[in-house]
Amino acid sequence: MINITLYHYLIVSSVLFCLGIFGVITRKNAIMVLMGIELILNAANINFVAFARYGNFGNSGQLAALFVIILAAAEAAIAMAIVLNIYKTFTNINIDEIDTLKD
Amino acid sequence: MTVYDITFYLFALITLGSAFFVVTIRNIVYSAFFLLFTLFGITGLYVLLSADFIAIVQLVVYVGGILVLLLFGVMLTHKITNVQIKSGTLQIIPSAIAVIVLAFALIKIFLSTNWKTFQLTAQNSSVQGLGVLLVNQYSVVFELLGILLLIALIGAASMARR
Amino acid sequence: MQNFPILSLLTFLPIVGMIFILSLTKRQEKTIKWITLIVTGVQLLIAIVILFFYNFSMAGINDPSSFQFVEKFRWIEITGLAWVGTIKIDYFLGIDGLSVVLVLLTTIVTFIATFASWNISKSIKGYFALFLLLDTAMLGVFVSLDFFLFYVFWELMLLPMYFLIGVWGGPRREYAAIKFFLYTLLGSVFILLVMIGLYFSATETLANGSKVFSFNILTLMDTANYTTTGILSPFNPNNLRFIAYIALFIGFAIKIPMFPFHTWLPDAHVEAPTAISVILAGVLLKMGTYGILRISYPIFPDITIQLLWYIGLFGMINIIYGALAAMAQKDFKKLIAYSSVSHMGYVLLGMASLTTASLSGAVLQMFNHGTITAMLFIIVGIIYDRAHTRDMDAFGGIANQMPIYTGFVAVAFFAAIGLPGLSGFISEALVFVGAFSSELIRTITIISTLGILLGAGYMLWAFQRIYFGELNSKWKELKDLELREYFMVVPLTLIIILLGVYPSLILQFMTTSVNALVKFMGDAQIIISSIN
Amino acid sequence: MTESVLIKLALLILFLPLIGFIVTLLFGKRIKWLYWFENSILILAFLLSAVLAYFKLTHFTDQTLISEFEWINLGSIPFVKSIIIDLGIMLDNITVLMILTVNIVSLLVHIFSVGYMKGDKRYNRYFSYLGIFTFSMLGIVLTHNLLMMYVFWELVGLSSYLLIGFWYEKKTASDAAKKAFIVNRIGDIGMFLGILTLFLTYNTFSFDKIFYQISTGNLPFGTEFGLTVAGVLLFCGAIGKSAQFPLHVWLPDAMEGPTPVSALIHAATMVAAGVYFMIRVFPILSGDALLVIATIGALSAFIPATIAVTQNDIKKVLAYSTISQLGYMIMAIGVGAYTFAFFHLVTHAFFKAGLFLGSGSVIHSMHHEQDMTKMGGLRKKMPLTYITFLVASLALSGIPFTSGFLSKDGILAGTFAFGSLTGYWYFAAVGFIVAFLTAFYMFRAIIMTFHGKPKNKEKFEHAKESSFVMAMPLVVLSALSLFFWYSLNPFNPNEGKLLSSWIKTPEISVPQSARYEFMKTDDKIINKENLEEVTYSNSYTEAIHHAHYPTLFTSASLALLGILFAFIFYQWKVFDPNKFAEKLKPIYLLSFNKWYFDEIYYASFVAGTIGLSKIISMFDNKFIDGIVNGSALFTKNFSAFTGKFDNVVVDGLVNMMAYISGMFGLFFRRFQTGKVQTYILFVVFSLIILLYIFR
Repeated sequence: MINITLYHYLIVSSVLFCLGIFGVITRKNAIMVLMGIELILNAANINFVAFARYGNFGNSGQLAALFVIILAAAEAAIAMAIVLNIYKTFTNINIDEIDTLKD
Repeated sequence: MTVYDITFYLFALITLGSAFFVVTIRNIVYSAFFLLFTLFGITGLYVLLSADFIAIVQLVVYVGGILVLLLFGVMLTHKITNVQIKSGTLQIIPSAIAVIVLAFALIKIFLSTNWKTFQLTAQNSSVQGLGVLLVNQYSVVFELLGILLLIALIGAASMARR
Repeated sequence: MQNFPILSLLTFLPIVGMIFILSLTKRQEKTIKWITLIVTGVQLLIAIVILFFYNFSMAGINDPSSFQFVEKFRWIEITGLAWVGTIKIDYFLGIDGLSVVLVLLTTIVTFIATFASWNISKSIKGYFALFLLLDTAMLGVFVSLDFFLFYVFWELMLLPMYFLIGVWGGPRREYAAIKFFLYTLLGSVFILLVMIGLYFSATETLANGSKVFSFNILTLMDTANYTTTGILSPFNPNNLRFIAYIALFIGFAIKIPMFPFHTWLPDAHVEAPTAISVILAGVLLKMGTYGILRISYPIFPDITIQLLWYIGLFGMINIIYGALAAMAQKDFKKLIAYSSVSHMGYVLLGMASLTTASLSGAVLQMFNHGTITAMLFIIVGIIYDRAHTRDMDAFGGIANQMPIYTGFVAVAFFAAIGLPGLSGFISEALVFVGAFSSELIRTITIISTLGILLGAGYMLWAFQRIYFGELNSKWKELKDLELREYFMVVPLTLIIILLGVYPSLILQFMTTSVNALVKFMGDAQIIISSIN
Repeated sequence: MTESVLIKLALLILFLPLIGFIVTLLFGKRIKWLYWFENSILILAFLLSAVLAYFKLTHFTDQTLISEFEWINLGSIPFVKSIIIDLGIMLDNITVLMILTVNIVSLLVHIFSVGYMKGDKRYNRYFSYLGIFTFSMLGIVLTHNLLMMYVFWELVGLSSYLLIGFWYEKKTASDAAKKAFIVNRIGDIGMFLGILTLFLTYNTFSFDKIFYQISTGNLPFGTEFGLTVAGVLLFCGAIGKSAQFPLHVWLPDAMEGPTPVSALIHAATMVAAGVYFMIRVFPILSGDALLVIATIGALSAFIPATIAVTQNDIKKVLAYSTISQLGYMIMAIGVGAYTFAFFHLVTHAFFKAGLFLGSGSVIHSMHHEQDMTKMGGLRKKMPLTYITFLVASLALSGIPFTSGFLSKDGILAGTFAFGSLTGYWYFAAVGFIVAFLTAFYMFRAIIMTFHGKPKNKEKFEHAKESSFVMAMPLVVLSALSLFFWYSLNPFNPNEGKLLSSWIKTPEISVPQSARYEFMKTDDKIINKENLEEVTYSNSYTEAIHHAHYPTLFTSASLALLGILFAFIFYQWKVFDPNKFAEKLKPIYLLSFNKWYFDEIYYASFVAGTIGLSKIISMFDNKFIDGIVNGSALFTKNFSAFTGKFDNVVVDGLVNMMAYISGMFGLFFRRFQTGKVQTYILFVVFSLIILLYIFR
């Protein structure tokens, strides 16, 4: 008898989500922020797949997860390009120091 | 406590534990490596959820693609000779409180919701099903995503080149 | 010919010209002027064509079938509105003996005003575009038989006039333009109120048998069309016809302008450029009296007859007051402006007696005043162009320097005085003949004859001050008339003399209509008084 | 010669001067000789009018020819009858004689002007004005209706305006022209109202139709008083045009015009128009109206005669004598001496034209000197002028063997008879006094001008007899001042064709009850031989018969007495006139200052009107415009207040809100770090709060 239910997955994903948010909020380094975002996305993906599995939705949930992964890839690529540009301009990628728009 | 259960807990622990280190360790390279573990753990969870294709994609794309990309980013933006590849943190305490409270709130919501679930049945590989869906029901989304990816790549390339 | 939409052609031809002008560039000044001239010239020709095909025996006034060149179709129709039901507004044009004269006057005056505009130098394109718009509005007022349409044209006239005075005027042009605009707008508000009141008081039966409210002036004239509850219906014992009549009358009186609403006139005239003064005095003032004859009188015959004495009284005040005020003026143009006030008094006096002779005289006086005053303003313009002053005391002896010009001035002045043989006399005489025969206003008429004397007084005094005496050496350089100015004064002089000798030329167009109006007023009054 | 030919001839005569006017006016500036065109037109008109008069008087003696056409038709008028205004002309004996008179005088004035106006810069213009003047006057003479009468009446006013103000560079001239026109207008208003009254009642302007209606008993406003009012109102026109008291003030001033113009205006045309008009409407004048007319006439005869006695300007003397003589005519109409009024009109036209032209000749040779005190002795230099002037003066004074004697005697006889019949003797008294005064002042003028020693040597030396064109009219006119043209018996005018068969008192239309007693028709005895008296009662015939010789004798002797006095005072200097004047200073001053009419009128009417106009203008500017501008100002101030309110209170609130927001902003600004991460933290907090709220 399998005791693992949907709730377990949901708890895992929500904890992962919160950790991702924590990373996004606390880190100075842009790449670290990106990593936090990846965590958030993955948390969401877990939910997708878990709901698909337990909710009898067929494969659509997995497909959504697949799309998220694709988007994450695109996002990562763009983000890295931006980070590189920022680095070229400011010689660092600490986002708390990059506040030219502030004033 | 079945094997399945144990496996789940194991993967969950790997995932959450390394994720915790990802967001707390100051050294970027280290956190990147911990991210690898996190992703790996998530892959395991996918497998447990009978999402074989997603698991493979997760491995290939995340671990093989995104993570490598991030590492390249780390390398390119921090001069190797400069050993200080560390990332500073800010507003740790309020963030921690907020996140913990949020986590509890979320968990509470999830748990208090009465999800309508079905009994798990054994499943075959989902690859075929996904393939059919991709070219039938979601073909437009698929195409669009393809175009999006292409644009993103070209854009990233052109941006990075400057 | 009766089926050809000649009135629409006449009315909207200037709009076509305006569009043409607007599509030109600013620098094509010659072309712009010529287009205006051609448009107004063609209008004059059309008006003459209308006169040729005009049937003298058809009366008009209240009978739709005897209007001529009628064009009528549905313009606005909104069905199924709550409470109101159907809103229906007709595009209804037509002329009878009252309007045909004024249409002719408008085309003549506009044509001549185009010549007077020839030396405008400031943003020519805008000027002539507005000029043509004004032309359309004026003609529209005279040919429309639907109150709503009438009102639209009436208001449309304000806009170009405001700009023409306010932009191309003299030193105090803003003041004058705003005064003119606000004054006339005030009048328009009154007219609008009454118009709406009338609309909700009378119905018209459509072809399908349903009854709808109507703006049709002819419908509004017929007592039978009024509902029992309308606020302006004679059937309603608590009707507001009296107040409405006064409001409407004030609305029109401002345009005449009637004492005490006349003070916009001297300012507007003094500041307006010559051509605009010509149009203002020549045509616009007539819109007030025309409105009274076309709308106030036949729609409210009962009230009109109650108030005839007061109309006559105000006519008298206008005559005497205007003449006295003119006598005190030093500014040549202001003098002419006040003389306009005085002369429009004759029209009011003529309308007050409700006899054929005086009504004919009143309508003829509108025409004659239009031509005579137009000429007077052209005269002022000519001397102002040369001397750049209008102070009469600064002149003197101009007769020697500009003899031909002075000859034309003499014709215009004596026509304004009412010298027999010139057109002004006939209309004044007819007005007096008719007004004197009305016992009600006989005393008023007798006092009004003083106007003849005062008119001679201020006109001759002005004539003496400007043209007689030793020539001031300042004016040694003044040149006599040039070709363009001949084009303005010669036609007007010919009209003035011709109508002075043979007034039937114009009178024949209106006699049938005027008689019909007199008869209608008498009949309608009996009908309405039988209701109450 | 048929009737229609006569009518056409009359129309031709009427329009010839108009053609002359138009052509000369339009082309006069370019073509210098055009005044000869105007003159030849007048010669033609004169010849034609002579032909017309001949045929009318011989072939159609008792007929009245009327030709009319429809001018204005106001269609079929509801409630009342139709209004159709006809224009037309009427030819009767009076008309053709008047046309002849007008044309003769006008022609002679034209010819005289050729010499007199030589060298004027507006030479041709002057002749064109004479043309329109003649045209207007002929129109008055020919018309058969009141409206046309009024039309030409006004045109005469216009042409007099043009001619009096011909030398408009002079302020006095243009003033005089204006004054003439406006004073005339005052009378015209009355006339116009009279015409309106008649039109209102009879719905026509034609004389014959109105007369017929009145004779059938249809009166204005239904009363005899209405008829009297209409008659007096019509007479107002004549008061203005014929310069009767109290509107006579324009005439002396009108002397500012060129002297030939004075001759034309004050002899045969303009001032004659008033008398002519009264002659025309004589049949409708009721007894009361006639009394008013006679009174005005008497006053107008007397007052100017007293003024003329003291004037030094030769033209002024003639001007006042003109008013005085016109007063005679009007008085004659008032007392019913219809035929003599017309007779005097004709004779006066000739001798007064002669006098004016004679004075013109003098003035011309004296280089435009008009003051008689600077003349004297001109008899030797200008014998022809002297003789003609003398003849005309004798005629004016009413000395036997002149035309003036015949006509004036008739008028005096009329007043005498009137006095004997009605008891109003003072008309006769005035007549005789004025006859004496006339003779006195005329000979005073002659003596001062032509007799004695020259006062101004230099001018005297340059004076010389006028040229032929100027002398010829003088001769003709003085010839026409002699008796034989009118009656072969120098003591009885009634023996001439003129009074015995051509001019007859018309039938009176006025109801019997409204007439003078003696005008009532009693058909018992009608003296068929003397057709003149056919319309009046027998008593009148007797009275005038009795009056004839006494008045004849009295008037002649009074005139001679006047001449004697003039010689005593001025020629022989038995008494010094200046001393005499000193003694009677108040009367002298009153007379010398023309009874202060101008001053009184100026102080009352002119200043009053101008003052009123100033007040009205002020009222207009300050009060009415004040209300308008005031309301505008009020609106403006109100809107300014509203604006202030808006600024201070409403905007203040808004600003306060803004300030508060600003404070908040300052406070919350701290949270705006610009860092995405902080924001996300906030989002998380908010999310938590939301979750808490919607739990």
